Amino acid sequence: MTDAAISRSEHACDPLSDPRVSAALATPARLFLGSAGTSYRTADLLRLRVDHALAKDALAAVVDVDHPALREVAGRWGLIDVATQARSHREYLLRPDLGRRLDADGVTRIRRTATRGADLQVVLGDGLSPEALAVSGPAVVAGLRAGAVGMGWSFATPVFVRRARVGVLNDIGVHTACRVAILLIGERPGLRTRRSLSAYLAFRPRAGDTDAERNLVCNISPHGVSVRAAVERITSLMADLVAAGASGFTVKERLGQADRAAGKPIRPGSGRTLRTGPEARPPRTEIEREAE
Amino acid sequence: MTDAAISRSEHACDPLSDPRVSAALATPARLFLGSAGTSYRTADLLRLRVDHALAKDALAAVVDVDHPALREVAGRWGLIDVATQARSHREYLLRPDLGRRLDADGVTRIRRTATRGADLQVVLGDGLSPEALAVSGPAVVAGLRAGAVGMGWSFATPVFVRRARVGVLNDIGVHTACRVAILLIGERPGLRTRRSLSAYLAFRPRAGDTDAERNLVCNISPHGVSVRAAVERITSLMADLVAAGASGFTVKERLGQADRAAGKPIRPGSGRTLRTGPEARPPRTEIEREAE
Amino acid sequence: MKGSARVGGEHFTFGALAEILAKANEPKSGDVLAGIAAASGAERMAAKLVLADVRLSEIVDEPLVDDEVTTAILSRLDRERFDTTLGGLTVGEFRERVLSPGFASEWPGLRGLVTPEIAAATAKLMSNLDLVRATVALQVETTCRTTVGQPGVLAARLQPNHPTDDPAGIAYSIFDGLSHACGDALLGVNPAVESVESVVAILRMLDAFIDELAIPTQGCVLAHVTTQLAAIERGARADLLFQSVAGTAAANRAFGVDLALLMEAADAVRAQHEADPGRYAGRHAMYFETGQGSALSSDAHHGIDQLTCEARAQGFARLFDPFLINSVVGFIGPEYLADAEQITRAGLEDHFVGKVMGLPMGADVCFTNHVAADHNSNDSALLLLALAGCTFVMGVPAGDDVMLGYQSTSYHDVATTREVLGRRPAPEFDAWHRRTFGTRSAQEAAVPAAIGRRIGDLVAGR
Amino acid sequence: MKGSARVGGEHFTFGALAEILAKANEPKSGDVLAGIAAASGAERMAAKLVLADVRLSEIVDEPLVDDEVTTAILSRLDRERFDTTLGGLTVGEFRERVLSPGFASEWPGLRGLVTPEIAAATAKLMSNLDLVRATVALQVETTCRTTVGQPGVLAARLQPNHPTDDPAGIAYSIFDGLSHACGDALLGVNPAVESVESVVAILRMLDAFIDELAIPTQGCVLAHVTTQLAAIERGARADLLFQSVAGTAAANRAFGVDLALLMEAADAVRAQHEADPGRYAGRHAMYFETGQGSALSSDAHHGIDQLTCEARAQGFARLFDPFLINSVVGFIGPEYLADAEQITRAGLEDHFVGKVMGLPMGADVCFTNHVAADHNSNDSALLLLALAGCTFVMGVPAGDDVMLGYQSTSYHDVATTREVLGRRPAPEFDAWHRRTFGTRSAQEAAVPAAIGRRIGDLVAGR
Ligand code: B12
Ligand code: B12
Repeated sequence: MTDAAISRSEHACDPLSDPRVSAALATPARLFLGSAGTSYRTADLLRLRVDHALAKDALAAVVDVDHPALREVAGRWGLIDVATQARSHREYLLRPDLGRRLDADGVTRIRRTATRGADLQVVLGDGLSPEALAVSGPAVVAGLRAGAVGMGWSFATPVFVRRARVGVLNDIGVHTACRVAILLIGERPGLRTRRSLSAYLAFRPRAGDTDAERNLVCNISPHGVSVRAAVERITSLMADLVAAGASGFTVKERLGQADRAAGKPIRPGSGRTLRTGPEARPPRTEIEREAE
Repeated sequence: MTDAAISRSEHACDPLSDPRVSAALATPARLFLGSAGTSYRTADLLRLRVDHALAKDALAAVVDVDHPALREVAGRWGLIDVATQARSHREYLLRPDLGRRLDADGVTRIRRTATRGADLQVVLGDGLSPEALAVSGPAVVAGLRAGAVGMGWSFATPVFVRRARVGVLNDIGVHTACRVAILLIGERPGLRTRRSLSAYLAFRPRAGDTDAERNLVCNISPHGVSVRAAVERITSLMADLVAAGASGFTVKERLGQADRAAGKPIRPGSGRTLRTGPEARPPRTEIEREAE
Repeated sequence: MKGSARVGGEHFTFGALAEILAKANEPKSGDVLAGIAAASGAERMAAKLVLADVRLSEIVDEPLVDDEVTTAILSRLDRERFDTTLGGLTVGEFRERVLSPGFASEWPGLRGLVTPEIAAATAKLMSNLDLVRATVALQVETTCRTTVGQPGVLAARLQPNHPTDDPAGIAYSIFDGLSHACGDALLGVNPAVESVESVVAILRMLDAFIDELAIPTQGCVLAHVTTQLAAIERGARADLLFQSVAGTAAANRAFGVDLALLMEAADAVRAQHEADPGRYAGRHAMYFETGQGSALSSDAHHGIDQLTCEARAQGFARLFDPFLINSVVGFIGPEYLADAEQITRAGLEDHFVGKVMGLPMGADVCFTNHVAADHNSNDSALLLLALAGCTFVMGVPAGDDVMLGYQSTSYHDVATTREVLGRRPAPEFDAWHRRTFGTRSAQEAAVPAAIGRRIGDLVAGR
Repeated sequence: MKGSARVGGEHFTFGALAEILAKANEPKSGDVLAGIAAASGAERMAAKLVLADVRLSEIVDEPLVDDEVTTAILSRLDRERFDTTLGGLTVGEFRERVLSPGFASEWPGLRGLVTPEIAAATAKLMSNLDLVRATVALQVETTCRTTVGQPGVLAARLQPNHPTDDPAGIAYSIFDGLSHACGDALLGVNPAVESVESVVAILRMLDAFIDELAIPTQGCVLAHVTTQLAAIERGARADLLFQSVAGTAAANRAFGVDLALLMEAADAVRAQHEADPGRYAGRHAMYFETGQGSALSSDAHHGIDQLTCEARAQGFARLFDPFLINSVVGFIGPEYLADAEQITRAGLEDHFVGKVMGLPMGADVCFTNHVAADHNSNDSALLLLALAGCTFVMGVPAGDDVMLGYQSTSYHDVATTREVLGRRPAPEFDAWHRRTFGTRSAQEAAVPAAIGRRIGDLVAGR
């Protein structure tokens, strides 16, 4: 449970006299609405529809390097600005394959200007909720950099990828040879929760990696996981990936005392039966990288 | 009943041993299909879907002045080529208001080259099934011209209107001052019956006329009303409109002996109660026309 | 009426009830064509928020257009009873009342007080699920020669059209439809030819067919009402008089009708029926068709959105106490309803507004080949409307109308829908159908040669 | 397999079964994305015509891909019985057989012989109405702690997700859902955090909640299966083990699972259940989610269309004899299902292929905010799936999942759908619900303060 969750559970232990209030404090879900027959009350129906109309607008929002949030990142740690092969928002929506590949310009720019072989490469992706990136992105980057520095890791110049999908982590790994890559990307917008960011982690990502070789911390937003909690969790996961020499479902996030007591990193299930599970990966040589 | 209908009824009076055969001779409707449970047999379902795919293609067909059918018309009686204000097929579909108005070019061309004040102005419109115009248009024009000439009517140079709706008859009336205008226009395509033409008739059409002031003969196609029958019916209706000094629902088509015995033209219902029904219209003066 | 609301930081103001109603409408290409639709989702929602707070009495107090449709409808409104029962409710409250469990039982006393604009406004605040839920329990029974609208009944109009009105073609189509248990609502032919003589001929043929096979149903020929009146004058018998109607007087004039003409028509057909009480069990004698878009099509919408116009068309039809009304929902084309979503929505709306006003609403669930809809979307819309309790739907051979050039629901579709929903044809017809076609499945129920000969005879007038 | 057909003067040739299946599929943006969709309506129909004449034995003889999914499915096929009963039929004939009135009674003996590719091929020849009609009579009953799938039952999975897994938030959501009679299928939480400790905590909380209120249902936490296994190893009790599965081995690997791992998981949970027979009335212990597009998403579709991949995912799930399967039909976005029409179609297809293969199919009828669908189209799809006999649907507070960021069906929607269709919750749960909530309408059923305190205690582990 995150800090927010825990602090909220406190009320729950001592519920206010009206449980509706406790419920509203405990969750952004729309609870105890009452009904008209079995249908929504008119006000609730209209509120849902209003939120839907606004969520549609959130999708259309554009965040690029000129956005104050990204200017902040660029001003503090530099920012390499690249795009995927998806050429428009519509193409981005309909062609996830293109959103997973850097375009030729982006590849050139990264190979020319990105930090090579850094311990931590942070990537910012607009994803499906560019606003989420703008709202939480800079603070998470700041936290991760502090965490990396604290662990003695090298911190690469962050990369901003326009029209990014999660799979673009592979191209990032191929062209930067980083040890751990973290993509901060806007999740698809919900109605109540329109600005949620996820952090996808990959250990030495390379071509052909799938989601089975990635981890994530999701729902980073004012309604969900706070930036402080997120940074703490991501940093600890980063360290576990390196300890495991792998990323993905074989490495579980460790949250509380029980998890920590179980030693690090946890490999739950036998895992052994999955014939093509990932193994601990050595850093690749320059030659391997060039061949890709 | 038309000739085709009558000749078909003959079988019906003496049905073949298998009524399915009689039915198939009597109607293009898909009858006695059998079923799978209560659903269609597989072959019938697929046939319907094939026909739908083909009907979609028929909609996309384009007929313009270079089409052999229209070249035939142009070669024999001349053809004035104009268009409505709808600029594309999509706009034509979504903006019937534009399909009812001639564009500025068309107005100029008609005012410059069209016959003024003719007894019969034939108009060809692509409508929703341009193929219908191509299939039956030239023969119907030929028949109507012969009919007009036979009645001693003057016959104006035909006009071809691209992306036409029925309501364009008003503009035609305004700019040609014709006595009777007949628009041959492709009906929306069905599945079995993809190329049906209608002839819409208007007596001295003018701005503001509605369908209440028009008559029509529909379903002119190889599956429906033959060209010969159509020409005969339209010609007789033309004459009745002039006799009535009006067009529209107050003038009914007269088909068989009973209709003819009822005298001409018939005004069924009292009609009197319709407060704004059309009245017999005098030919308008040049001055009136200029004012529009 | 004025109103304003904030949505997502934007402030929207509306100047009149017509504007609120139009902008609160669910998306329809026809409202865009008319230039009255909301410009964005946010504006649409602002209009709905404003509409939710409008009182029903305010709606009655601000007629959208001053014409004979409005006058006739309002002149029959029992304003006193309206004011004491409904007038004080907001549209949002009325929606909740309609959805409350007790509504079906109080509705018989209220339906006469629901004006078209109120019905339309309420529909605009309802989800598709609401529209279905609201009508499930609202049953409207009417009787001409037979009765339709009973609980558990899904009736079907048989539509055996032919491109040249060939009587044999029509007769075979009818026979096939009857074998699938279609035709309990009516046998209704759209004539290709608008001549009095051919309308008389088809009316006589339908009469003979119904009498000969003793089918518990009614016949109708959907010519212009003046043509049908002329046919009656020539001695033909009409079970139902038909007319397309629209929601404004100007649009009706473009259809060649007005209130007085239709009153005259209703009187004429009732007089005929009263002279033959053994044949006509009930007082209902009119059949109307409506559908969103027709007022705009003759530029006679006066800035009123198409759902409200539709409700007004139905309210106009209600003046004549009809046997059935049919919203021919996807009939015209993409200029009024752009695609399957819009057609489905419009179908549910039309059915709801009709039912809540107390009308025996059916639906011609259909599409044209030039719209973004297909057989599958039509199947879905059919099931939804049947579920909503639609009084009747259409039975067209293979759904393919060979004269009107559009795709409707088929004999097979009707049979399947009844099967899926556990609905039956109207009871008298159902019993007749079992007697006539026995337990043979529709698959086996080919035309027996004897019936083929009988049709031949019928058509030849023997 | 090769085949060719003429449509509208054009000749189309197909080189392999996979191509025929792909091009015969109804339009889906995902098949376009994969580059395997028919290029025109005419080509699609040509492929359907060819497919209609393919024999079922030919389908079994031409596996689409050589992987462990195919091998495991085919190795369990009783080929001899298949050859004598179904093998000789063409797909077109099998469609007619499935739609024939007697099918429901012979189906229990046949469903094990229906391979995923056969089910998918048949769906491709069916209209939406066919898909509904075909499944109405196919009931699949399964039992974990309680039983679902009885005739007349529409069950609901309660999905009380929370963006930080806050136990109080989850508990309040569950309580609200229960008051609307949702949760008879299961209480299933998607955890936001993929840590063994928090999964253990949620499992314990669900357990306590169910025991405390004596709810006749089962709980599940939808973490990765390996995380759930780790939670079991730490002593948590799982009524159901969950996993997302896809239709090819490569796609499953991208999900971090394979056949052996899932077999191991199924054994582990069954062992736990067998140790506690008083608690587990039945043998079913697995819950799977599927959905069109997931194989393509990891570039693991091998040129197979998404409906066929979906059927294979379900066929893979069938190997584990699941309690429930859920096609999360509009979950991903427009890249696989472009709009409401495609989502609705896919939902009906997924349900049909699952049911005809004998699976307890449910549907998460849903949409994301970036697709061309909305609350109204979702209502329509919900009603159609419920009508088709879907085993269960989702109950999400106001349909708005605050963690997964998508719109599903709500507690209210479930209640309304049951009302409209006359369906009930699963019988044990239904009785419990009446006992617990009495005759109070959902509107009055606010949280009594006592229950609020109880939730607080539960959450605190008191
Ligand atoms: C669509 C349609 C309608 C729609 C028109 C809506 C619209 N705005 O587009 C609606 C439902 C409103 C309608 C109403 C009626 N229609 Co109508 N309609 C058709 C249909 C199916 C297709 C027309 C078409 O493709 N036009 C071609 C396109 C390119 O032109 P358009 O400009 O888009 O369409 C215009 C005309 O079609 C016109 N129109 C439509 N119906 C009628 C009827 C008459 C008598 C006239 C003069 C004009 C007319 O309305 C459109 C707008 O101006 C035809 C059947 C067919 N196979 O053609 C029947 C058809 C033309 N209609 C017919 C009839 C009888 C009527 C009604 C009189 C029925 C009634 N009893 O009220 C009414 C009223 C018509 C009127 N006076 O306005 C008959 C005419 C028979 C005849 N030989 O005279 C037809 C042939 C069908 C039939 N056999 O029943 N109709
Ligand atoms: C869409 C989605 C899916 C889809 C992905 C389909 C697709 N191709 O797009 C499907 C249904 C297949 C799916 C499956 C699973 N998912 Co998922 N999914 C999501 C969801 C709702 C949205 C993701 C999003 O918006 N991405 C942003 C866009 C811009 O990026 P994208 O490139 O288009 O999306 C990629 C990622 O989202 C990735 N992805 C999706 N799920 C997961 C899960 C993991 C662990 C990883 C590494 C990647 C991943 O798949 C997409 C394609 O590569 C999130 C919830 C959320 N609020 O974010 C959960 C979520 C990410 N999924 C989750 C889980 C647990 C799973 C499963 C492991 C469940 C299971 N037991 O099998 C599986 C398998 C995942 C895998 N290893 O591949 C969890 C992760 C929890 C955590 N902190 O680790 C989340 C947060 C939801 C939850 N709490 O249950 N998922």
